[in-house]
Amino acid sequence: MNSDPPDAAIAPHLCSKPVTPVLKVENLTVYQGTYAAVESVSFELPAGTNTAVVGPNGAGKSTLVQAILGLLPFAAGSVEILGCPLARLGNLRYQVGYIPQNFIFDRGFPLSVSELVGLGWVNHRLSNSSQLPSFPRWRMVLPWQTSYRKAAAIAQAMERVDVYHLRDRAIGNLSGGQLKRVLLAHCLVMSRRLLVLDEALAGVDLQGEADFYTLLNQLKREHGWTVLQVSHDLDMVSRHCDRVLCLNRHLVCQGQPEEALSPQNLLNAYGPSFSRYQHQH
Amino acid sequence: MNSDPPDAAIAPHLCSKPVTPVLKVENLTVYQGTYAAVESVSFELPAGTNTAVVGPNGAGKSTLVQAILGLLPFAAGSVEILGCPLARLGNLRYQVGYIPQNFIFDRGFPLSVSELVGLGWVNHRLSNSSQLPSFPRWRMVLPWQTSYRKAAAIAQAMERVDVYHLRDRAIGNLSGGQLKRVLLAHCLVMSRRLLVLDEALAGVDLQGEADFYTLLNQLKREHGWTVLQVSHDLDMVSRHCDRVLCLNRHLVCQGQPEEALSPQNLLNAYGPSFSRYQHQH
Amino acid sequence: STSTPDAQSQASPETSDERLQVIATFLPMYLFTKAIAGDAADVEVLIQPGTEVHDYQSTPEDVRAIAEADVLVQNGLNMEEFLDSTIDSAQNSELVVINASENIDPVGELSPVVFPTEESGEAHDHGESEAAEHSHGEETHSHGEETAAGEADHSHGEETAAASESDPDHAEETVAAGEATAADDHAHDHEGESAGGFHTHAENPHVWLDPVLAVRQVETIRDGLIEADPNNAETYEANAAAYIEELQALNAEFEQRLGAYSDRTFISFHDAFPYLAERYDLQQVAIVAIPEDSLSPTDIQQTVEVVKEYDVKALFGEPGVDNRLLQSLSQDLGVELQTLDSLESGELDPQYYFTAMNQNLEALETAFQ
Amino acid sequence: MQNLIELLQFPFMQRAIAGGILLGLLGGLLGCFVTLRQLSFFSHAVGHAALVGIALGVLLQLPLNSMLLPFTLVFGLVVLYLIDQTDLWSDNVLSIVLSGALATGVILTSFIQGYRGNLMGILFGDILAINYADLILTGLLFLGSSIFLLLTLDQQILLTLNQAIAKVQGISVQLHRYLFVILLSLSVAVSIKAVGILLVNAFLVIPASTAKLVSHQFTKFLWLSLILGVLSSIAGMLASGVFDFASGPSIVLVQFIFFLAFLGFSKLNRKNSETLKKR
Amino acid sequence: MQNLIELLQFPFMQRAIAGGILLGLLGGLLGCFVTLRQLSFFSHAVGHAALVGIALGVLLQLPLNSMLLPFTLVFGLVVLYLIDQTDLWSDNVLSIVLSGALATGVILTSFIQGYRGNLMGILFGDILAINYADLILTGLLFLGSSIFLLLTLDQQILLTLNQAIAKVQGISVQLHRYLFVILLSLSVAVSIKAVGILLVNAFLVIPASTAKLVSHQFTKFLWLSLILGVLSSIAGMLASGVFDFASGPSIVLVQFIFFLAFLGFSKLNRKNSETLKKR
Ligand SMILES: Nc1ncnc2c1ncn2[C@@H]1O[C@H](COP(=O)(O)OP(=O)(O)OP(=O)(O)O)[C@@H](O)[C@H]1O
Ligand SMILES: Nc1ncnc2c1ncn2[C@@H]1O[C@H](COP(=O)(O)OP(=O)(O)OP(=O)(O)O)[C@@H](O)[C@H]1O
Ligand SMILES: [Mg+2]
Ligand SMILES: [Mg+2]
Ligand SMILES: [Zn+2]
Repeated sequence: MNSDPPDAAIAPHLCSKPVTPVLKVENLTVYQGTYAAVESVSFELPAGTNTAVVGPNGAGKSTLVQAILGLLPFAAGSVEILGCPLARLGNLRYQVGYIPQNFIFDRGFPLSVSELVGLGWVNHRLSNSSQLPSFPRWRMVLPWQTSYRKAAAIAQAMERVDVYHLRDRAIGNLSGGQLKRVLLAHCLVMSRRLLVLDEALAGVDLQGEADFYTLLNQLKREHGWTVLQVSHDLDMVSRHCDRVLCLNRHLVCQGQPEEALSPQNLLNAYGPSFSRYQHQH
Repeated sequence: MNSDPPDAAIAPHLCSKPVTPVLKVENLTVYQGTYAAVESVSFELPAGTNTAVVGPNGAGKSTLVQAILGLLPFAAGSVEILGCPLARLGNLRYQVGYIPQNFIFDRGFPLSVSELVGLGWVNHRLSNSSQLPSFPRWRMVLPWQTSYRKAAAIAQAMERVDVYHLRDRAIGNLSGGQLKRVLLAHCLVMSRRLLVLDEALAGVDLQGEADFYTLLNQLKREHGWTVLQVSHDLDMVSRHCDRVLCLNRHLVCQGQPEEALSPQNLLNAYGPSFSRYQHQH
Repeated sequence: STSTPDAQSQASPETSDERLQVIATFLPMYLFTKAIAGDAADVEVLIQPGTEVHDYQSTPEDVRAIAEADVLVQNGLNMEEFLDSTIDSAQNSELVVINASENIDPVGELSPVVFPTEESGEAHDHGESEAAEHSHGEETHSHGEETAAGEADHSHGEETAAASESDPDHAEETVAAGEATAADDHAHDHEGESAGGFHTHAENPHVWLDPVLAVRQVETIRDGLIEADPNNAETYEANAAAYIEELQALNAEFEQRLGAYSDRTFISFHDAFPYLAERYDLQQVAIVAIPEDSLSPTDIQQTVEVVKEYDVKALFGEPGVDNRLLQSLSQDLGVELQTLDSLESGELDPQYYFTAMNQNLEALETAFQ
Repeated sequence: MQNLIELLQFPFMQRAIAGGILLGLLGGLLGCFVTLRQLSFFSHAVGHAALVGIALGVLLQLPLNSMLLPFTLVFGLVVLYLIDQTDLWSDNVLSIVLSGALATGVILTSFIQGYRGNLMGILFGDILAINYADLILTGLLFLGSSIFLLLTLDQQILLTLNQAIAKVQGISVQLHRYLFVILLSLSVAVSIKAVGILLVNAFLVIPASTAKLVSHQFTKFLWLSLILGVLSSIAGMLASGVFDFASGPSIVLVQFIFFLAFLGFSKLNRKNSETLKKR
Repeated sequence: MQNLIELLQFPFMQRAIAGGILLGLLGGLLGCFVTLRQLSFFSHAVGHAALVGIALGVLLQLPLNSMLLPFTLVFGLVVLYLIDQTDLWSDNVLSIVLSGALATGVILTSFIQGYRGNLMGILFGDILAINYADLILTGLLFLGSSIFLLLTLDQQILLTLNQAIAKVQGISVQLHRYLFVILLSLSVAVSIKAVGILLVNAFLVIPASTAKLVSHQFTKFLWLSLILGVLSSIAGMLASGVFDFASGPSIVLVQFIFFLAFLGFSKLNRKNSETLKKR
């Protein structure tokens, strides 16, 4: 099974063409204050790939990701998700999942884990959860009609990242890694076309990390999910990702992990002093 | 040079005996709400060692560390730092450096990087910065008398973690990894006897991580710093740490990395499903 | 839940005994009403003296008292405007509201809070400034009448007539002056109107501080009580007559003792004494209109100039209020700080009116000496 | 007791209780988001700042009652705009705009000719003076708010929790925030005139905060906040009847007592379980 | 102009300007921490809640002036205690305690029989009414605060930024927080009587917030806050002399204008550099 064509058919979106990259970034330039944190970056993500963005601290990885998602305005360039310019994405937006690098929230927020995961669910006629049988398409969907499907999806998502036992816990009472896992569950609760993870696995333990990569692999292969992730763990990246983008304000290189993470490319991305790391490894 | 005996001599602290472990934890039990997150944990850290605490998410690592530092009350047990019970540590407290797992702060806080690093400096008569010549001990130290030493120490600390170019930046404008580095500089600005790092290197890039381990190694050997760090990166831990504590509410095992991180011990710490990770590796 | 007029009409006869139940809104009204009613009726005060009027929040007993009362005595002139909805809420259709100021011509214009420097020479000629006040007063008043149509339907003519009856000389002067200045002050009048378009306290309500107008208020209250409770008419007449006599004696005392002074300018903190000033040809200079007002430097500069020009001997604060402005001014200028009681709080004894007013008289005397 | 039963037969008392219940519901509902979005002082600030609206109304010869609502709206929008444009905390912005507006109001009033008494009178409503029109308005507002907020509950929660995630999920964050502030301004304008600034502020803040103390789930939080709002209104009105206290403040006092009780209870609970575990 | 020069010769004007400068310094200094610790509504809330203190004073027949200070202190400590004990935001707690205290105050006043005087009058100071004693007190307070805060500046910043790190560095976080609130309460008590609640709140919040808008360094922030406090006092007093506006509100208005100007400036700056870069 590949990237779900039916979805596009149900949603006769003006801008979705039959074979488009899930994400197309062209010549993107983004400012943080007065500093050009990302300069003329262009790349494409085909459906069903797992792409990593790597680069040193302050390289503009988070900036890039935020600009792609419309969280930061960009000074130049264009971004198309699912073939649509950002502003016209409309209802398709819920097909994008995002985990920010820092999830800042009020520790006293009265919200349980299962509620937070449930917030990722969008009660939309077009929602075509790949985990559950899709229901007839011509019917109006009212909130209560999906509630059993929603509950099942929430439970499944929590089990996938092993936080089911925390379901009634307030989100303010979680450990750092548990919170990250819950945010992952939030993204997994319904079918997405694009998952954007900004260091989502930093702070998750080894087991969780391994499990999650396995899961991503499965979702990617079976349901055509596309993943764009920022990571500092080059080992994991080279083991699990299909493509790597090396960023240091500019796009230094992109390609298969083996080539993109070659010592020479890393040297370009991380600067001349990077050799030290290479020695120790 | 080993653990600075002069310090103990200048500070005729009642509880500092000639050869004490830097940290001694006995039978510690800590509750998070009504949940016993840490139960009867005992261990000692000799001076000049680098010890890692590992364990799955929610194992109680952060809880343990916070209880040791007096940030969480503990239900049973005792903690001695530099031979002193926590409450009587008094002026020696500034000899402990700490980086929390989540550094939560107001993004609009008007504070520059160099100011934040400078906040780690304590203008204390007993402060015996090992990086700079110690000054006569019988003189009262007024703020301005140390200012040049302070400025030099701040610059040095920032250079060590490669954030000197960010010195005038507001801390709210840093990227995630840059902030972590700045916090490291905050801890490095003066000589410490104990450094407690709660996932301080998560989010720091490869180069920064490698540099920092090198630095720690040097400080440990040359100035007798003692390090207690929480980490999920078992590779780095086994490469750089002297000892490992495996925690999962209880202390599952402790010892040299090779033995403590043996598959059997990891299985005990991370639970039966951990085998999956072992396979992939 | 349905509205239950039945419940209420059952409740009222049950709880009210044979005596007339009267509620007075605040202290001066209570003093007058109590003096008239004596023991013939039950008189209660709604706002306990000392309560900041705007901190007032009613208790169920308060509203119930209104619901079951026969008569409510209020000062009027928007003094109790904030009570209107509470009174409505009590839904007492039989309640007789006595508006004690209904026969009184209110002052709508400000006292010379801001005392124009260039005119300060003419200010001795109080006739003119008084006339100006009157013309504004009428303007505002007539406007007020249009809107407050329902309750007090007395024609304007009658009112002024009543006013001139009790104090013929003064009324003549008033009317004449009003005519004289009506044209000159045309522009200003419009401003007066704009203030009149706003119906909160557009008129100065401190009527009770003039003993003569107090007599008028007592008469109004008396008539109202008699109408509501004809059985006790004689008692009310007698009590009122006695009280009015005392008021007139007070008036005489004021006239006699204040008449001795030539410079009769006094400085009060807020604009509470325009009626008193008008009655006895005094010149009140108020620093602010209402106590909550903030000051501009010119306000104080002009106050200082007035003090110097008229050689004022005292500044007047209010009892119980620690007025820092007056304190520091009195220190700067080397004049005494006295208190002038506006009777908005004090003891619940009809005689308190005289005690307080006599103290006010003494205080004024020291200022004029 | 006897007395209380008698009092309850008066229509003013029935209206006040009905008003208290409606306000308890409205306040409890909006309060959930008011406390979480750090708008606790919104109603209080609006109440004070209204002076500028009132003074303008007088100067422009507009009817005063018609000034409160537009002013409240404008105030809300300005505050929200400044919060968006700066790094400052909401309470900080509220405080600044409050001061600025109040100062402007004071200066404007000095241009009003004639004796003016206390212009703020309009803000000092009294729950015992509530009338049917107020009741109906409040009821309608509650209906409207609950329909709006419950239909968009997930969106509201998510955007309160974290705006970035909410935006990515396709929620029109700005639209929802502005709509909420408009709703809040409407409610404040309507209820300040009816019951006064003290009570409005308390209804919006105390029941929700009390519920927050003990809730780990949003749905529980919401229900508890509504229930506490209603309960404290009823209890407060009854207490004010029994002890002959002013009704508005009695309700607030009951809310405050609930708050302290829940706080003590949650502390005690934790203490207990800790000592239990220690053995 | 002529008039202004005349005005400046009056002692009340000189005192007011001196008072404005002192308050600008005191407010600017304390305000730096007030805004960062989310206590923007502290002075405002204390001002209202003082009703309960004053009413108690009347009931217990204590001199009123002596009640304000202890009450302010108690209020501050209660607020701080509740902030410590709960997960609630500071503004939330302030709002709750304000409502509770005000309600208690209103109920208490109903027990006062025949008290003569205006209960809240004690809070309505006016900067033109400031006297030498006030000046000296404010001056002393500024001196004391600056010595205390500057000597412990590093600790204050660190504990405001992150309490965990501050604690580990051996800073007595609780002690410092309580000391600060005591200092703040003292300042509020002294200056509310001198210049009134509107002005105190504005001095504590607006200059510091304005400085925060454009500062990336704490030292700059502190200096700018002090300078803005002093400048707006002087400019406000002069403006009030020239235009014959009430003095207190004029100062607040000048502060507010500074705030807007700095905001506009910082926005413009960013816009400009962005468009520059775009080309
Ligand atoms: N208030 C609370 N009530 C109940 N349980 C809590 C509370 N706070 C934390 N916990 C639980 O305590 C446990 C220990 O948390 P801790 O933060 O120490 O974990 P950790 O080992 O640091 O995990 P991580 O690797 O994710 O950082 C977790 O299971 C967490 O869910
Ligand atoms: N407001 C700002 N003004 C100036 N520079 C800024 C501002 N905000 C961020 N920056 C800079 O923009 C750059 C990009 O930041 P970004 O968060 O995208 O880095 P990153 O690649 O995600 O780094 P990390 O690996 O540390 O997360 C950084 O150098 C940061 O210092
Ligand atoms: Mg980043
Ligand atoms: Mg942790
Ligand atoms: Zn207020």
